[in-house]
Amino acid sequence: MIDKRFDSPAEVVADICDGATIMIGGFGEAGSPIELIHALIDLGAKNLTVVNNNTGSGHVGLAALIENRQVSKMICSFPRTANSTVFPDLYQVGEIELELVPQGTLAERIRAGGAGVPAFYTATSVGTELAEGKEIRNFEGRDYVLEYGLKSDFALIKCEQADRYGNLIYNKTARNFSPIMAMAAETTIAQAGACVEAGELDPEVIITPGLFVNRIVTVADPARESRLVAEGRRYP
Amino acid sequence: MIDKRFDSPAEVVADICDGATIMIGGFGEAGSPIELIHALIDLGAKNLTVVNNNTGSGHVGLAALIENRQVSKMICSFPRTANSTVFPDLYQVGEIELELVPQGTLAERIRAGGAGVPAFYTATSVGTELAEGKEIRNFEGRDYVLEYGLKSDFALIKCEQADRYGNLIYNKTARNFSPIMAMAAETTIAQAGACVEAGELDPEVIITPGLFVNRIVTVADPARESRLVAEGRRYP
Amino acid sequence: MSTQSNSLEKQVGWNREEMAKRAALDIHDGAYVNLGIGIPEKVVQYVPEGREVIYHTENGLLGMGEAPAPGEEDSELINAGKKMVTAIPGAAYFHHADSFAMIRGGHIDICVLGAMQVAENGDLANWSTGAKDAIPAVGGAMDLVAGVKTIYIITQHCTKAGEPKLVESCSYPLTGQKVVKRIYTDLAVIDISTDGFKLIELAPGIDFDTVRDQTGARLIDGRT
Amino acid sequence: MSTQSNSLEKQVGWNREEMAKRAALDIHDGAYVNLGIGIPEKVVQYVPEGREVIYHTENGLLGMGEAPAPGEEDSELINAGKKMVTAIPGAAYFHHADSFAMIRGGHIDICVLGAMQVAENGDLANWSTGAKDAIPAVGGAMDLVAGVKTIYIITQHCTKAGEPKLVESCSYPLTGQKVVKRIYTDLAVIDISTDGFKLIELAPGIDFDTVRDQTGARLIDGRT
Repeated sequence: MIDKRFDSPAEVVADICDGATIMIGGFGEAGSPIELIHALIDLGAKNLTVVNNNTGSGHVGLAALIENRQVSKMICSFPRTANSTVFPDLYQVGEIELELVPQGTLAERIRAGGAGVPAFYTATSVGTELAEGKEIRNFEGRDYVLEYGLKSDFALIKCEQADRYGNLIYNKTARNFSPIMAMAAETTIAQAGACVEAGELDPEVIITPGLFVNRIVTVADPARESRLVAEGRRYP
Repeated sequence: MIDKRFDSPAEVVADICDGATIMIGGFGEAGSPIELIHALIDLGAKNLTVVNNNTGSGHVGLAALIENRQVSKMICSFPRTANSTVFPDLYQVGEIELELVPQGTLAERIRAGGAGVPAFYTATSVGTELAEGKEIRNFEGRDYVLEYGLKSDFALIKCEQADRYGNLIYNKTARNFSPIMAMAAETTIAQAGACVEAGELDPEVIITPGLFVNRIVTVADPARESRLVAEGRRYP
Repeated sequence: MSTQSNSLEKQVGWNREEMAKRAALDIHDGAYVNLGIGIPEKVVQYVPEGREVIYHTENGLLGMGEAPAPGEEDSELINAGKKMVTAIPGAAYFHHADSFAMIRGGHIDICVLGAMQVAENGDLANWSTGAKDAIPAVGGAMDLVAGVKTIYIITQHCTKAGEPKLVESCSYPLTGQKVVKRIYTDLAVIDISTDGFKLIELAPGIDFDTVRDQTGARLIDGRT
Repeated sequence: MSTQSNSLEKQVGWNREEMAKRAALDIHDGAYVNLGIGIPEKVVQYVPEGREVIYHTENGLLGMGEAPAPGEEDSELINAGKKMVTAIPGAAYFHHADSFAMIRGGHIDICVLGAMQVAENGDLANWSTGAKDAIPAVGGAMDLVAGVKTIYIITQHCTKAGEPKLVESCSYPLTGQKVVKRIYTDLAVIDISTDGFKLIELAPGIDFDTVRDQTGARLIDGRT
């Protein structure tokens, strides 16, 4: 029987090694798998490359993972947001690397990684410094830049509901990067607000089919990053 | 007010001109917009390039459009199926052109066309005659072939329900190519089993958001191609 | 020069609300629109009655509605600026690749953005000052300008230091090349034409020479 | 030589059902599997009890179930062979690009296909005879062999005319290069190894020399 459910965040992240590339879902706090990130902090894996749209805020979640010096490189589109000081401080002293990618190119690169496309052309960033050193090619009179598919060892994502097969549905704009990260990762780990029986999710509305998901852990009442930040909380 | 609903199949296809490229949804009969195709036969536009996985069966729907000599070129992955004689007969006497594309490459090319990707690399067809004359490039030790995004002037698709904004949901495996064709066409025309009020479709389960759809016509009780074929029916 | 309207004086120029209001006149009925953070967000308040406009936010929502009523906020329903929003009846959610397929595939009609500089050929700089010690952050700006059919800019005509923001060529790092169609400033509405900046309309109390003097490149008078 | 089992004679070789049954032994618990049209479709009937396998059909369904009961057929719920099927509890529907992202992105574990020819380096020909007057049709075959992690082939060892289908190099147009891992024929189970065809298992009543004589390339005895 296929059953991808595990009991604790600690179990599902236990094999994340030093040097791994990890995609982390979420756009700001919406969709951020904060309990999985905290389990990764507890685990202590270092020298990680992390793919996320941002770099977290305050001193919890992704920001705390960075503050704990576990991340050597961020691949993201917008590394500074409100209440975001951890990454900027480390970046300015040269202690963390940044690969800045336009948000749509980041999304498309992740999808390409998951879909078996090693590289594709896009008009985004042509003529800007983010295209410097990249291959430019003209199709039908317009210039495009070559961008590469992006894969990872792990994806940590958050969803609304899951079943034992790993079928997932999301909540509103908390969906964001998670479905494509689930496609692009060798091992996809989801924290779910609830686990339901196989067949309870309408097959027409499943956003992430189970073959993209390897492990599920139920976190029925996830912490809200913005509340923790407002309260000045730190992790650990 | 945005209202993309029209009263008849004849109205929604009225501006399809000779020489147009038309994507037609469906995989065999599942998802085939047969009433829209028949309206296109009534209209009589000629010299069309049609993108579809197959070439229709019997003497109705897509097969009838071909038999009526309105199609000069088919772009498809599998042009011969059970009860399919119209295309094979014309092809063998050199009266219709064929661009044969692997099914996944076809799907990815259509999605790319809709997503602003002019070209991408894929491992599919490398080393085969379908890659002859195409650019081959090695990424990380593996060869890939360059394939181009595919766009069209029109898409004719079938869906289960629509609202006035053009939001669409589909039925089971009748979904197939329609969501990506809706993205890739300049003008997307959908026949819907039913039109519902805006807001009746759950925003979490809409498969094709309305901005990809231009015109909707309700066909509450669409003909079933296989039945028409079994009955030996012809259109017109 | 004050560009604020004042009930005791004759109005000179447009304020932020008025710039947004003027831009809103150019949002057509049925348009799919993406609004940048800042003044562009205000456009939604001024779209003329009788026009139905659908707002896209790149983090995965088509049919963005107003700010939520107190007590109705949902931290998982936010916009690209990470503010909590609502969804209209007829909205749809989707993932990031699909959302940017809408942008990059040319399916959004209009995007209204802010600017640091606009060049007379339509080049836009609005993501980075290029300062060595700055943390670079681009977000979706380069995708929007490369993919959306029509790019409108709302910006003060000059910087706080009085430097022109409409220039011959951008000194700041570019967001995109030849992408801007029209600029709404506190002084005027200016199109990017094949001949460069072309004045279309003056704000109240502003004359052509004033705009020309504050523009860092040639300005054509395109008023008909 | 008859390869049909017969209750009156000693069994010689495997019939179609037995070939499918033997292949099914190699479908592991929890596998995501795509089955080609023809004999491969029969594999589903023979997966050993206790293994849960999820079937993918490239026209947009993960979790394909059995044929529908009479009266339960739905012409909009079909498989890649356009036969009506059912969906298991826990199934999911998706569009064609997502479906082929599963295939091309390496997310399907096993694909079982038929063959015209398999070369000793794993090249597969199964889509075209290359005949000038044939209507070429490829479907998803090239995507499957390029993308699925493990490709198994079920085929008669020789053509009806007695020609070997396991050859030094394919004379028919290729479906993919170096893609086949294992072949189940009426005579034997044969792996593609770095040294070419390697016999793993013989069908009942078949000896090594018989298989070697009917194989169009060098055959290594890999039985342990």
